[in-house]
Amino acid sequence: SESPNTDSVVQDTDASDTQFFGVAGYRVGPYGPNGAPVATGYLDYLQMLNERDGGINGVKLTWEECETEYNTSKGLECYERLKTRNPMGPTAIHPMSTGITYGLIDKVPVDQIPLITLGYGRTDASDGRVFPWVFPLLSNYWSLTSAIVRFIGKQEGGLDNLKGKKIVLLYHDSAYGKEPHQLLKAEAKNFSFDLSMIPVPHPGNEQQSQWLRIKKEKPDWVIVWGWGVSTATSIKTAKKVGFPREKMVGNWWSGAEVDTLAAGKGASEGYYAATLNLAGDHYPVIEDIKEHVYDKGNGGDESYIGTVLWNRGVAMAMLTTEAVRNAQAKYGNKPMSGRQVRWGIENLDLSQARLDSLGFGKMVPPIKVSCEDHEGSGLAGFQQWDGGKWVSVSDWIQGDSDLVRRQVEESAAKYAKEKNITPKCLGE
Amino acid sequence: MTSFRLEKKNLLDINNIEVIYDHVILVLKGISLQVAEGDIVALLGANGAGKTTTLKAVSNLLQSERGDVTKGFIEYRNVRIDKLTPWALVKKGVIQVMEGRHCFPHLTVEENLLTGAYTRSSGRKVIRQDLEKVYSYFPRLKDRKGSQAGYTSGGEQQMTAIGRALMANPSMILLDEPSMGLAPQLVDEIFEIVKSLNQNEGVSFLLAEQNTNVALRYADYGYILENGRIVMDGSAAELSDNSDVKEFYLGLSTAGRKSYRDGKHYRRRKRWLA
Amino acid sequence: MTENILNVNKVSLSFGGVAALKNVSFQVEEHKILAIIGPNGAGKSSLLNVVNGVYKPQKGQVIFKGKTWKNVVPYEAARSGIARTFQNIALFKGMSVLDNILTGRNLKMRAGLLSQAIYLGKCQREETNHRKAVEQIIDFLQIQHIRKTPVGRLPYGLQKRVELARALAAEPELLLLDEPMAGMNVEEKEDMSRFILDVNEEYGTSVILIEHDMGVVMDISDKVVVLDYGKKIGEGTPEEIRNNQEVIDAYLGVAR
Amino acid sequence: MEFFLEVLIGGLLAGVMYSLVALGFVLIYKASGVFNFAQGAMVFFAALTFVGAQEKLGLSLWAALAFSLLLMILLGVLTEKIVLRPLVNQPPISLFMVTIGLTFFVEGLAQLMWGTKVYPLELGIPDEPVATTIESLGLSATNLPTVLQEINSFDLIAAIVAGVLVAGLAIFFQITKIGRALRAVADDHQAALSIGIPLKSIWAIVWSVAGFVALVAGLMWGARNGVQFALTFVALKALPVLILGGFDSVMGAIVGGLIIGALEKLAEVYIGPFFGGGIEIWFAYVAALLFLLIRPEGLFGDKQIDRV
Amino acid sequence: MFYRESGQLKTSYQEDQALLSITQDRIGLLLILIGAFVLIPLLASDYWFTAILIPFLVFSLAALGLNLLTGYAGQLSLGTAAFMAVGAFAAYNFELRVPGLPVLVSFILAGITTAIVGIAFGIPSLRIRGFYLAVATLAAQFFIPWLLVKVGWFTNYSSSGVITTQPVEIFGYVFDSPVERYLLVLAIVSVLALLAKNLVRSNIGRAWMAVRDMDVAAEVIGIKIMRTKLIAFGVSSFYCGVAGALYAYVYLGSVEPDGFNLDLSFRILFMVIIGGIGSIMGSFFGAAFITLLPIFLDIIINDGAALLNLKLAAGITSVMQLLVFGGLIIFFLIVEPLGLARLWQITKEKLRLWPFPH
Ligand SMILES: Nc1ncnc2c1ncn2[C@@H]1O[C@H](COP(=O)(O)OP(=O)(O)OP(=O)(O)O)[C@@H](O)[C@H]1O
Ligand SMILES: Nc1ncnc2c1ncn2[C@@H]1O[C@H](COP(=O)(O)OP(=O)(O)OP(=O)(O)O)[C@@H](O)[C@H]1O
Ligand SMILES: [Mg+2]
Ligand SMILES: [Mg+2]
Repeated sequence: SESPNTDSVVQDTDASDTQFFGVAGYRVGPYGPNGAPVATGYLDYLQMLNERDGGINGVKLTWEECETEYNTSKGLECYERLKTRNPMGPTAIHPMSTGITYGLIDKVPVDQIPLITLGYGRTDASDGRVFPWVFPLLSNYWSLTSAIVRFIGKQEGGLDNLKGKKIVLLYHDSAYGKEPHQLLKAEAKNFSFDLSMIPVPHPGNEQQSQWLRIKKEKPDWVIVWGWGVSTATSIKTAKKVGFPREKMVGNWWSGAEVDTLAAGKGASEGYYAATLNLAGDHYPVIEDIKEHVYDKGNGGDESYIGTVLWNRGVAMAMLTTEAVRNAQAKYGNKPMSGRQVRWGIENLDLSQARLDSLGFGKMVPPIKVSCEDHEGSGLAGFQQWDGGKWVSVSDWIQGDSDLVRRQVEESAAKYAKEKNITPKCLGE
Repeated sequence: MTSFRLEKKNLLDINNIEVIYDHVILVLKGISLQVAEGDIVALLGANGAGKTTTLKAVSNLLQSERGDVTKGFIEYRNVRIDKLTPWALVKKGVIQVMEGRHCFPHLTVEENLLTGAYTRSSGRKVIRQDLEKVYSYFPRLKDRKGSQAGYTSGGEQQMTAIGRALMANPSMILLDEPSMGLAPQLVDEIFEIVKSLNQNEGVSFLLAEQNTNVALRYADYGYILENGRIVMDGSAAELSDNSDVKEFYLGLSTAGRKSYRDGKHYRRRKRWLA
Repeated sequence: MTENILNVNKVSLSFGGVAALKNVSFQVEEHKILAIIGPNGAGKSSLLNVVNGVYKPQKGQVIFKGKTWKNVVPYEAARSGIARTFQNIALFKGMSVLDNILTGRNLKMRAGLLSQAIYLGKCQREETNHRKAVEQIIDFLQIQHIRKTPVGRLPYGLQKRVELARALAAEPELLLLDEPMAGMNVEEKEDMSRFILDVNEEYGTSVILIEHDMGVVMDISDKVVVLDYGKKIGEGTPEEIRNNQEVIDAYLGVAR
Repeated sequence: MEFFLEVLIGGLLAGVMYSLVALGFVLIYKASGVFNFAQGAMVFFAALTFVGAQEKLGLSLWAALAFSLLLMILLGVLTEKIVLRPLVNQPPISLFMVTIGLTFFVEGLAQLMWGTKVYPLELGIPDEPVATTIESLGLSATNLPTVLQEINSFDLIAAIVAGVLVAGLAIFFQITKIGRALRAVADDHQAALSIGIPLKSIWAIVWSVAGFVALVAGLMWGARNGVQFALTFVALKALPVLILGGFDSVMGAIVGGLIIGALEKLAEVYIGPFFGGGIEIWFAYVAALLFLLIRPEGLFGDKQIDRV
Repeated sequence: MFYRESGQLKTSYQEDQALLSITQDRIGLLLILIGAFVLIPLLASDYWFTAILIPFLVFSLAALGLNLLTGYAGQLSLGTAAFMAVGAFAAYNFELRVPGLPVLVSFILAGITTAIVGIAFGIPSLRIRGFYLAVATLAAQFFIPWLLVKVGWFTNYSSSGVITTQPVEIFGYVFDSPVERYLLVLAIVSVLALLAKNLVRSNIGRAWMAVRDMDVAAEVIGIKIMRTKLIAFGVSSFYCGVAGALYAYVYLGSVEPDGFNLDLSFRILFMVIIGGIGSIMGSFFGAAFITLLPIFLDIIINDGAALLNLKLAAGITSVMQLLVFGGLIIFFLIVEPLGLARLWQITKEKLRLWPFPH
């Protein structure tokens, strides 16, 4: 059951010598079930750092959460509000929505606030020379797409076996759903598989005709590119028309407990999904969070712990705080400005050893960010639903990074031209 | 000039009420009137004098027009009724026939009539009989009983509205302009019906009527309203004899009835109130 | 001999099974007042609706100013000079009295959309001129004091008067009045009669009047047409009608 | 051909699910002439209460059912008392607006009471082809045509529930005098008051019944997609059904649902590919709109009367 | 006592027909304009401009557009957001395809494009009425964004479907800072509001209201129903289109078709109804209520909790916001079903009588 959480309350330390985090999340509305665990995990980790370590190198962490309802204009208001909340402003912002990301891209360079978009947002922002302030950390949609193809190849016993296979992309009919199209078409050409793309109209709570079509086409694999209720409906309807769940792969926004549980008992077993981070609560860092936060009665909803999305929130927080720590190493142990944190992110290098010492183990892949590469890893994990939890079923998979990179640079160059930006590394 | 009819019991007693619409428009400025058991009382007055408002204050339909009784009280059989809901009033036997017909356009004429019996618990048979009675009052309705009321003629709608109220088997009817839009023959018939209900079934009436002529012919007592105040009252006979009433409400000058052609353009009218 | 402004020629109209009009013919002479009387549901309002194109008769023609109506719609009727009032008041409830009457002049307004949006110059002059015309009508009908009141708040009788004003604002050649005096007392009926007569006398407007008050009908009309069950059962001067036995039976009851 | 039939039947059955939601709209419209925007929120509220009561209060299925029904009735009664009563005789648009306020309120209340998580909803209805269900009962389904064998048991039961509901409501309105009174109220609040129709209790009853219908719809839809905020969106599926069938017709809700469901699925499968798919989102609306051009009051709706 | 029109005699009809015939109203408006154009730019912070004032003005304009259609011409529409999308994407394409086109011209062209689309979608209104029409307009709401997503040309083949707007530039001057942008929107909205006010007080406005109140009667007195309704759709869509362009260019900077969803349409409809249906000023009231209230609620609930040292469970604040917001809508409608504008009018009427109660 829910215990009180201090999430929404501004910490009452003197604002000027703290590191302030603005959290634009969403806990209500159609996507609330997806947003709540992420925001909770994010805040739990920050709180844990304060309790366990007294912040980062002695600098206390403060934060404020602002509800966006996954709505772009609300998100912008949140951003503007969070900006005013601390002399230094929020030192990095996770907008948690692609729409809001796009709205902020032109603003953050002016405000000097780094924008971190973990596995969503604008894919070509992976080119840090054009988008110095934007960080699609870990991986982006195109890397994801390519990794999914590789994962399917692996299941089929090798990429060569993809030849002649039939793959359906079942996508949420929106800008988000269109992201993988280009890359998937390229991959289809590379591996000569048969690709068809079937849109699911928003909100996706009725997919009978899509699945009858799939049933008729008898594909070997279905890639599910859903969001919110549409994922659960896909799984449920697949079951209804008798399509095997073991032949479905969701992307990382279509593979959380909220999706598989909502589909009902016995519907989701065998369903695969990509992920940015692994599920499970057996990581030392989670032990710390339990000890320093939940045991003191300060955490969020306990049932979130160890779920895919909560872990993602924790990972997001860790990447952000590590960037701050990284910046402090350069600029000194005091609150960092947005510009300094940006440098910290751009030079972030978390090896497996470092991850282990942070208590994350294999929860997230190692990451090394650079000016050219704001992604830093491009890896995707894959999990399968066993009826009660998500189980990791493969190592981190790297997509065709050359192909992805080519397309990223092409697209970023086009943007740079449109916007009259001369691509260059910002440095400090 | 209060009532001299002490011998009769007051059925309805309106005591010094004030009505305000929309919080700002003061319409009734202190009205008191009584309807004795078994009486027909006429409420006369020019357009906008406040007749309809008075009736609605009694039937409690004001609330739904954002009107409020801010002062005074209303009693029916010596019980306060100003806080009752309209349907509680109907159950008590007080029903209003609204001005401007207000039939239910999508219901057929017969369905309209039947809704009138909503509050009654009598069996189908009794209701059927009453329905037939209404049809016998208004044969025209029987011809049209299957058509949607919205498509019937103005007079037919008026008959439907009156018939609908009769179906509730009331003991007191608030009749707002019953003669409006009815052919002369029918006006007489309606008032005959009023009279017969009054005499045979003891139904009391408070009626707002512009056709002063007929109204005073059938009423026992009358009040004249002007600008939200009562300016004169008296028995019907008294009023008919009053020279002002004669001139302004009955259209009779000393020289007898005058032609509508002879109306003067900018003539001064007598008003009781400045 | 005066011209006929309106010729209604063997018009029949029925709704499903109900025959509202059966082979009705009559004429309205120019500058005259014609009254239509008849029991409730006789087809009087339907007849007006046929005249100004709201209903299309199944048979017969309507000839207005020498031209035969073909598939006429109310808009065209209005344009060629017919204005009317309605039995169940059809004012624009959300608008003030003044605006209601001004809509009556819609046909005479010329300013384009853009000019209206900018309002200065032509449009403003036009608005002012029409306002003057409307004010005359307001004066004439003595409704100055309610000029700016929303019509929904007016008592019934005054609403009828405003409706007349709106019809007059169009400066019609033929005015159709459907029970304009219902719900008025004698005094108000006198006023209304006066207005109708004045319009008729001063502007030469022809009038068709539906009215149940025989006093009014007999006093102010030049000719009376009597309908019963959709059929014309009598026509003539008020005097003739008063003494027509069939009319007495069907409508008047005891001769009064 | 078989595929066509499968799509058609699938569409018809999906349509029934739309009808379930549309029915709630119809009820309120019939009783007040108002388009109840909050119907979707009520579906959500009902379903969430049902699962919430099981999860958080530990009630059994039947107890949870009774509990949520009770709560829906309470909601209906309170809505009448607090929201509708002061707004008698107001223009439909104001009433429409107030149902929007109600939407926010009910959505907020539901989430305040039960949190914002996604819950699965189990009714114990088998979600499998009819043939399988029949066989699991120890019977043989072999002499059924294949198309029928393939029909989903859950959908079939949903259809039966909808059918029973429609029949029940139709009879209720037919034999009780409430039906006539409802139409009267929708036509003219004030006149209805004047002849003693008790708006208070009528509205309370109708809103409670609408709450019950919302509960049924919520259970069915919740069992399909899980109980989550997105349940409020099912209203969008019901709207084309509503205008096609006619706002004020119980029959219209079911017939409209069948037509819309079938059309929508057939269009998506057979026409969709030419447009790159996804036409379902607007197809139902456009189809309903085109139909309205011919019959502006929908299939069974009451015609608007304008007479001068 | 202070709000009195007595003693203010008008000597010509022109004066009586003036926009604000009461001196106090004129002074009031002047003060508001001075405040908006001079004081606010001096006082407000960037947060106020970007997060509150600009969206408020943009939504006011959209609400105004919808109010012309729904409030004045009586045609209930749920497709406002779709029309805004047309405006946004039209402006984007005009700017993209006609290099050097002043952005104001693009806005106007976007408005005109939207007007044409609006007229096309208005055609069914000739047959369909009331809530049937409202639901039917959803066809536009779903069809237009679908089309924008489907046809790559509209988004210049952006892989995500998101467009980023070009700089807001007029004759070489770039409106960059929040204050500049605010002033630009304010100017556009003021001018368009004035034009709208003029429209509704002249012939076309009366024709709209006539059609709204009783279309049969309107036709009988010589108003062309079809023309009137279609003009209403056209003008209303023009406003929504310009609002959409401003939404994209001045407020968000980048938009995607899905951003113009049903939610947005409803939000604008709420503004119209809460503010006051059939009132120009009401559109502003409504926009203020619907955009500002949630923000204030959020801040109040958050800070209030902090002040009282309450520990609110996560997500509770958001839920409370919904509850209070819905509750307030209900409350205001019960107090005054005709919206805030009417409430304001009644207050004025009371002031006029003050200190007497009636
Ligand atoms: N809903 C309302 N809101 C505001 N004012 C109203 C309302 N209804 C009536 N009034 C005002 O109240 C006054 C009295 O109206 P009422 O309808 O009672 O008069 P009446 O005597 O019945 O007139 P009539 O003979 O024309 O029917 C009128 O001046 C009218 O303008
Ligand atoms: N649109 C319509 N649809 C069906 N029936 C109609 C329609 N219009 C009129 N009628 C019927 O035609 C007959 C004549 O109606 P009409 O309104 O012309 O009567 P009227 O002479 O004006 O009567 P009243 O004096 O009562 O107003 C009535 O029986 C009416 O029900
Ligand atoms: Mg009256
Ligand atoms: Mg008539």
